[in-house]
Amino acid sequence: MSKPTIKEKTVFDLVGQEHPGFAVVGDNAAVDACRAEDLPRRQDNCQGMGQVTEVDVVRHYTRLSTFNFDIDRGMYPLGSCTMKHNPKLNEAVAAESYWANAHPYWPEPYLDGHHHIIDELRQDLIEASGFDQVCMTPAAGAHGELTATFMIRAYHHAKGNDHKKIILTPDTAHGTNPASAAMAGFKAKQIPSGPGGTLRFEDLEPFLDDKVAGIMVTNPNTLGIYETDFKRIADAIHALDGLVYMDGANFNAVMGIFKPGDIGADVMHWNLHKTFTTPHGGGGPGSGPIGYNNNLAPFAPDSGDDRSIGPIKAYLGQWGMFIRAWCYIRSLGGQGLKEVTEEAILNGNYLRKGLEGKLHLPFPTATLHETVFTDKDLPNHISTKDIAKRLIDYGFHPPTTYFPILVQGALMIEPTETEPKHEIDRFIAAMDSILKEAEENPEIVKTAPHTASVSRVDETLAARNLDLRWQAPETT
Amino acid sequence: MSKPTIKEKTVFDLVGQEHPGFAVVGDNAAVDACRAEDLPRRQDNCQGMGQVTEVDVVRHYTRLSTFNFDIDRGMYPLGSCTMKHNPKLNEAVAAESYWANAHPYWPEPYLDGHHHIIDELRQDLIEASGFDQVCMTPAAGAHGELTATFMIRAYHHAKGNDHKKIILTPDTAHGTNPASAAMAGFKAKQIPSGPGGTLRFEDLEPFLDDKVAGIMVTNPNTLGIYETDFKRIADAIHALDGLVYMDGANFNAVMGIFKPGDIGADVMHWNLHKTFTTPHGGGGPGSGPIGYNNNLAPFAPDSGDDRSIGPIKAYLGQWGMFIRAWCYIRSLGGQGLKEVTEEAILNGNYLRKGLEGKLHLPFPTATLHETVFTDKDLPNHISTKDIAKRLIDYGFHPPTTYFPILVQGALMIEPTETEPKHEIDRFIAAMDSILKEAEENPEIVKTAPHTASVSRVDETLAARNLDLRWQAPETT
Amino acid sequence: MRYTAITPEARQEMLAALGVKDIEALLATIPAEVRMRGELDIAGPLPEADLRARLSRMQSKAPRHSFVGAGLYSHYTPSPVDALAGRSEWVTSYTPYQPELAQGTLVMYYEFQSYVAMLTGQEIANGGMYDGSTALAEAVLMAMRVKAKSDPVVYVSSGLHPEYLATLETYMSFVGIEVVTLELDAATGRTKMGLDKATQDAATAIVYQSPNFFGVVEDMADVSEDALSIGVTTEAFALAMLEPLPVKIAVGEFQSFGIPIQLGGPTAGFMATKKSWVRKLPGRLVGKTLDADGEEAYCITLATREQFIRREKATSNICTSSGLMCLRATIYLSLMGRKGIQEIAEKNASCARFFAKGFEKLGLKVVHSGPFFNEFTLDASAHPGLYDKLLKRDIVLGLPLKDRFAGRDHQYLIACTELHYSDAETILQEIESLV
Amino acid sequence: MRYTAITPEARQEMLAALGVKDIEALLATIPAEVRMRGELDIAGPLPEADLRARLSRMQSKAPRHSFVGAGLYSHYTPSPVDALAGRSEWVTSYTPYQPELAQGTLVMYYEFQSYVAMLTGQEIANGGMYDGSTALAEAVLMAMRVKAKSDPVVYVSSGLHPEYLATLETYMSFVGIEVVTLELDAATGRTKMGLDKATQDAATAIVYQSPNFFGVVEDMADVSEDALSIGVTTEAFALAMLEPLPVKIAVGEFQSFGIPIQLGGPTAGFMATKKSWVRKLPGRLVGKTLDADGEEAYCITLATREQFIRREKATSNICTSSGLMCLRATIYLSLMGRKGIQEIAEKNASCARFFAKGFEKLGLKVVHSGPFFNEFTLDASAHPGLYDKLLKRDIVLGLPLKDRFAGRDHQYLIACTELHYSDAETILQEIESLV
Ligand SMILES: Cc1ncc(COP(=O)(O)O)c(C=O)c1O
Ligand SMILES: Cc1ncc(COP(=O)(O)O)c(C=O)c1O
Repeated sequence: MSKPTIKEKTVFDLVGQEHPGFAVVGDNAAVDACRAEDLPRRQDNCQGMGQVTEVDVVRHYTRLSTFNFDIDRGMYPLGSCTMKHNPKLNEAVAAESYWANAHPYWPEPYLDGHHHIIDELRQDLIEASGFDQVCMTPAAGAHGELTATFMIRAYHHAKGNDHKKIILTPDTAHGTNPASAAMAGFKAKQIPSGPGGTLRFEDLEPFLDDKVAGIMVTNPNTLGIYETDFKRIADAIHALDGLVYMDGANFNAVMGIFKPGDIGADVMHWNLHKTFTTPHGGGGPGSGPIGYNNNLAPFAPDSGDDRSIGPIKAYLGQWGMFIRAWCYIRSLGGQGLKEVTEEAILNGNYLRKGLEGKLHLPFPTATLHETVFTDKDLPNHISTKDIAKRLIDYGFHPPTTYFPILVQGALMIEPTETEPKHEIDRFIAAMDSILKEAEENPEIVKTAPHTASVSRVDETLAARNLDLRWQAPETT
Repeated sequence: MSKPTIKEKTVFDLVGQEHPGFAVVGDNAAVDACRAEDLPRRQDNCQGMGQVTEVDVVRHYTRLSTFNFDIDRGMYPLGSCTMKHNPKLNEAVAAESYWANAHPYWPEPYLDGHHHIIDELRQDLIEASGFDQVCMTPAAGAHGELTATFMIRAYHHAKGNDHKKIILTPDTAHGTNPASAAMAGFKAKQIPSGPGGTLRFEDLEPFLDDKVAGIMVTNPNTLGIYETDFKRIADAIHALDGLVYMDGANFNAVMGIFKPGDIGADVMHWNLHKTFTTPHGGGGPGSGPIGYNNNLAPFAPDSGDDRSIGPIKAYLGQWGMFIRAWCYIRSLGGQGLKEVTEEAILNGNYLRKGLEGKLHLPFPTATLHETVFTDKDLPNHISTKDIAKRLIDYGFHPPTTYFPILVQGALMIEPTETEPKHEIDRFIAAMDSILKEAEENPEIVKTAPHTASVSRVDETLAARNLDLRWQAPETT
Repeated sequence: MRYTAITPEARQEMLAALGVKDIEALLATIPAEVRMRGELDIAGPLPEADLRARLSRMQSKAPRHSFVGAGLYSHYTPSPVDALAGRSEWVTSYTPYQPELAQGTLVMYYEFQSYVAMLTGQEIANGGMYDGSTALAEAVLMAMRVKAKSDPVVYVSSGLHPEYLATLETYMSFVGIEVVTLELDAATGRTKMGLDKATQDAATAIVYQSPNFFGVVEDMADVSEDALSIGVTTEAFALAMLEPLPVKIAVGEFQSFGIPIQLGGPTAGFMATKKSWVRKLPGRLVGKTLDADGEEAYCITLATREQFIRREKATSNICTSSGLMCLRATIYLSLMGRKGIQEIAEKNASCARFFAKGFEKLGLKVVHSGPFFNEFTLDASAHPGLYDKLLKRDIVLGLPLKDRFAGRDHQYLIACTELHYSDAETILQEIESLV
Repeated sequence: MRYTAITPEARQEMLAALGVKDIEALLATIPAEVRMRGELDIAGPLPEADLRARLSRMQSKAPRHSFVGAGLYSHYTPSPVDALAGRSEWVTSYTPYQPELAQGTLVMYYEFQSYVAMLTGQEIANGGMYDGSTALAEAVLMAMRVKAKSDPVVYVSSGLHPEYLATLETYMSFVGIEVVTLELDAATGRTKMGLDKATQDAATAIVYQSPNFFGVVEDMADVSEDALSIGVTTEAFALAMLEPLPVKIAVGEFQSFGIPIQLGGPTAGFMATKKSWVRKLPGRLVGKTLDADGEEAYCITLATREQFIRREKATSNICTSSGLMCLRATIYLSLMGRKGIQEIAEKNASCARFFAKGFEKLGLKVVHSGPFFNEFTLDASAHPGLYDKLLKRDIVLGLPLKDRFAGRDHQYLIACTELHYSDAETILQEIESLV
């Protein structure tokens, strides 16, 4: 992308007041005769909201869209976020009227097809994870975490163990883990990772006491490393009647290789918008079903048991994502899903190999689908942020930066299985060239990007002078 | 648009040979048992044609698309071509399975809906033009011209007037007019326009003799000027038993204002892809129905009369364009179509006003929907081409250039009715700024564009070293 | 694997570069004993044409006419919404943490926030929540932050959508807040605020929905000025026509604005409030700023409230939200404009009255005397079999309330929109013909 | 007017700037006597939802299974084709006369030309024609240019698509070329070339179609090496499986490659030939070149053949052609790849044989002994009522030939594609059950 020769402001800068706006239906005198005279009408003009012509609307949102980077134009190596190819098939199917316009309160048989899809998807998730049951409702991964932490509290409460108030998380955990624990009323305690980037049993031991309600571990973790002590840790937690939550965000390094249910996890969430190719959509929607074992079943939102935590959202879950995930899974089958994992790992390692010895690698341990590098000992005070922004000029989205937090200046890179070799090679070449620039021409790196629709954005200013909405001239 | 940081070559540069390619259906043993053993198989590998992964295909054609300019991103002021907004509604409807997948050889009633639409569209074209009948089949405007010139020859032949071999065209005519006449076996003779940019009766007179089979006149002509002598000219041609063809490419300056059938035209083509918003699609498909009076009816392709010229194309015409044009016409109605004409003329004049006195105007005459300027007396040998290319850097597609041919260095500008005022203002401002650059910084204009996916393209080289296709390494 | 981008040729080169003979060699860190044996028993691969054939075989029919609303409304989506929102630049991009590559999405969020504020009559809004029910739960959690020393109780109108109420109760049960419901007046269908000002002001929050679940527009006259009032709207078109609710926090659904019902998910929840409470808000906020060249630019702001920075101290755990649904609503609102949505709102209200009158002619009764917008509760005891008779004709006469509420045995919740408008007479005649 | 971009505010400013009070003032050049009186009597405006409702009411049903081909074939279009070809950058752009703003379209044409050449086995191809029938007519006009002093006659196989033949006759009647048809051998269904070499070589052109209209694959063994032979292909999948035709000019249809039938238009005609004849070609040609920075670039080339430069001396009058359909075919071929289309071709051929065998078991006969690809002529005299019986079940048993050809009274042209493949047994059983 490059600086657009067309500057596009907000839609409100195009607004007129006299133009009639879009017409959906013509007038029906018989119905209009029943005008709602009994209702008071809003007296303001919706704070100056006006009308834009259809032509301007089409231009505005088409132009704006071109200021975005998207997977369909290039590599989006956001570690942990798993930005993989979003199949066109899924979009076409999900948009079909029968699937898209169904109302959850319609009587059978209008929903037979939908329930059939949901049941198959549930079964497939159970098969892939080794858990006993799945709840489809959570709206995204964090919502799945919340549902699970609610269930964990209900579990302990039912046993009269309300004193179990501690949820342990390694320092590599994603922010949603402690945040979810906190919303469920737990206290989140952070455990330092070992020198290998994994959670070592010995580092955990000091935290083990009767107050521990459970632990939340991402596996493979956010460094892309398999948690080798997972099973042992799980046993120890279980010994305290604690529960083990596995964060399934990295499930594209799990499918067909191991089953979380077999390694001691009691409950886990999926991000259908990561592993199962439903689009990220510039920040959602997602879908975060959870799998769990029978010990937690009574507490599930939809258990029907009086110990159930109750619903965590209205209606049946993110159907629009279910149908996409179903299409993806059926298009691949069990064997295909295993190949996904294998190729995610192949790409992850191939990319790591290409950057090893060029960027500092904080942990020598073998990685699976993603790898974290840092900006340690880069010349001329070039930072992770500088590299990230300069990658934009080479036609790439930046990797995940400064996460996990324990790693100073982290650059977390995940190509995913849907990146072709030639694209990864292009990425490595871009990195080589940027590192050369860092030596010879640091200014160009520090002032990057130079080819995006805007230059480096001043985020501090945004927080200082808060401007969160358009104001109509007359209302200001 | 600006230089893409991603260079994209052809799909053949991504090809692999071992990858299986896209699978549409699985195997069916019972059917595969009937393999065509009786047929010889092609022995070459289709000259090295291979397979590309689905992900690469999506990326390739998405990236390529971003190297195009399109109406949805900005003004496309191509005079005569009428690049107006293409409604999304039309695309959605045309894509519906019932409308899109019908086979012309299906028995009724499967095609009832289609015939209903075609009949309504035909009636609407008749009403808008004042002709007696319409033939829907021609595939584009030029094909409509060809059909009409065929009919004109058949008309004279039926009267034993095979000596009528001359078709007259003004020097402002579009290239397809003489080319169509020639394909029908006529000799095209060119008449000079008068100083006002119109065809004057006195300039026509010397050409009038018994050999004249007819005349082809665009009205309003390609300078955007109404041909004031049209009726008088038509009468004179008719006096010689000649026929009058009106080129309807500028019908968006005609609808609701006058009817070609009323001013002496015998036959005319429409470009549904101009006046009636079916998309240009980077060079088609179009649709070019023709309207004609009863005197020509027996000779029409579908007249059933034994004097018919016969079919000019297989099947029923460009259905995919008919359904779009129908949606457009129904969305507007008769009153709306008249407003289209009015606003096309308003925009055309507003734009002319904005450039008058800045660019040389070869003809002072009042114009309707479009205006032709020239590069006469631009400083520093700046040419029409330079201005056209520099406009790209300001976010506009260039106007039509060097046409009509009689106007030295013509710049033919048509905003169409779907351009908002603010966009036309932006265009005028861009022109002002370019004219300033022409004085102060001619180099930047002469070397433009600077922000497109490529810099100025060497068209001479393309013709000198002809490279019209990819060659597989092995087959070269 | 269908979506692999790695050709067999490339695969070999990559393994060679890694100096391993197969991928198995890259899995060494995973203990043998936890490795999965055998194949995943998951059906597929299905080639595309077969998969689509299978899907069409699964499709059962859809109703010809549905009067079911109850929190999710069938409205017409103009063609440009699908065409524009379907562009891959919107669909396949990530949350805009890197503003330089996401100005499109960021401007959209800014516009969305503006539309929410305009329509709710509030000062500011966030960039969307999962849906209306979780937006409400988060709003009460926000109320706890705003009003640290309040009574641990939230008073909730019985006119609140039952699934919203149940969701709220789940969230509250883990933060020790009691949920107490306020009765409806049987006649008007409006909430009876039986609490004195002091009790109201001391509570963590007071929650009303308007139009409420039974379709009645609340007036909230006796809700205290100083109470932390939260207003819920599930039919967003009501915002275009009715006075904004006099509340401190407004939440609800924008599903009605160009978002297909999709069985109830995904949709677009919204939350709006006063500017001074901005730091207490959950969810994403986009602000206007400048780039290094001093040009207008947009970026996510006040992220210090969010989980990826604040972790357990965050105002919420929400991360992936409902971006694409916010986009659809934003495009919809830009296309329709104020006049456009106000016209639809008027036609919805008229249409509901047309059918209400029509049903009453048939001897059915509108249950509540309180004014309604485009939805009302109908008592069909006059014609017990009607719902089933219509069902045979693939007409769904709204939502039967009997299994959901005591004492509403023969009641149905009926929603009318512009989809019932043009053919209203024909539809009504067909219904009459079956009575 | 719905698609106006001019707000009432803007309209006033513009009129003011022009110093006129209304638009009428801008129409002064149009003589009063020709000005139209009154309103155009054209229905509308219809708001979008009403328009779509009207369209659905117009929709009649579609067949459950159709065996109709006869020049237009129902194949499966993979989802990426629609998704990619639907991008506005392709749909709403113009013919690429300004190469700097059209590199996308230009690269596509270059790829299309390459695919046509590869599949026809020719050296070069143009950027597409309206369709196969006009491509054939233009090919014979090209033959006249190539072969100035030839007998004014073109010999055409009776196996040519009848609508192609009729179109050719129309064009020829205006350039004084006689169209003489060559008989088919009744048994094999192949063309009988009754002409000696000298006659063939002297003719302007000789036209064969293979597979011909009746489905039979021609061998062209006795067509002279030195004659100006033109080969027509309407089912492009045959090109993927069979040896390229030994012809000087190859024309036909790419409709089978991802282009919906659309009642027969628009489709994508193609034309390919030898490099030395490039200057005689009609239509658009895109070539590879360099830009001012020496980077690879593409542009329209040899435009001196075209009407907008050469006018009456042009090789054709064609201007707007079939760009978007060429794009669909190009994306389709890139996605499927050679193995992909060859697999479909095999499955089509097998499927046709499966049904042929099935029909013969029922006593029906395949008329011609010559080999077929995915289409064959069936004699159904054994079961006179079958076609109509199947029609009642919305199965269309191909194209009845009786009204189109003498002596083919009980014959039907049956095309089988991958759409009949997966459920072949079930479909056949249903047919059997009706015999
Ligand atoms: C490791 C991890 N856990 C949890 C989440 C939260 O998932 P979601 O964004 O779907 O709420 C993410 C998403 O970024 C993640 O990467
Ligand atoms: C005046 C005029 N006549 C005829 C044509 C030819 O129409 P088409 O391109 O549809 O064949 C055009 C198109 O550019 C034109 O502008």
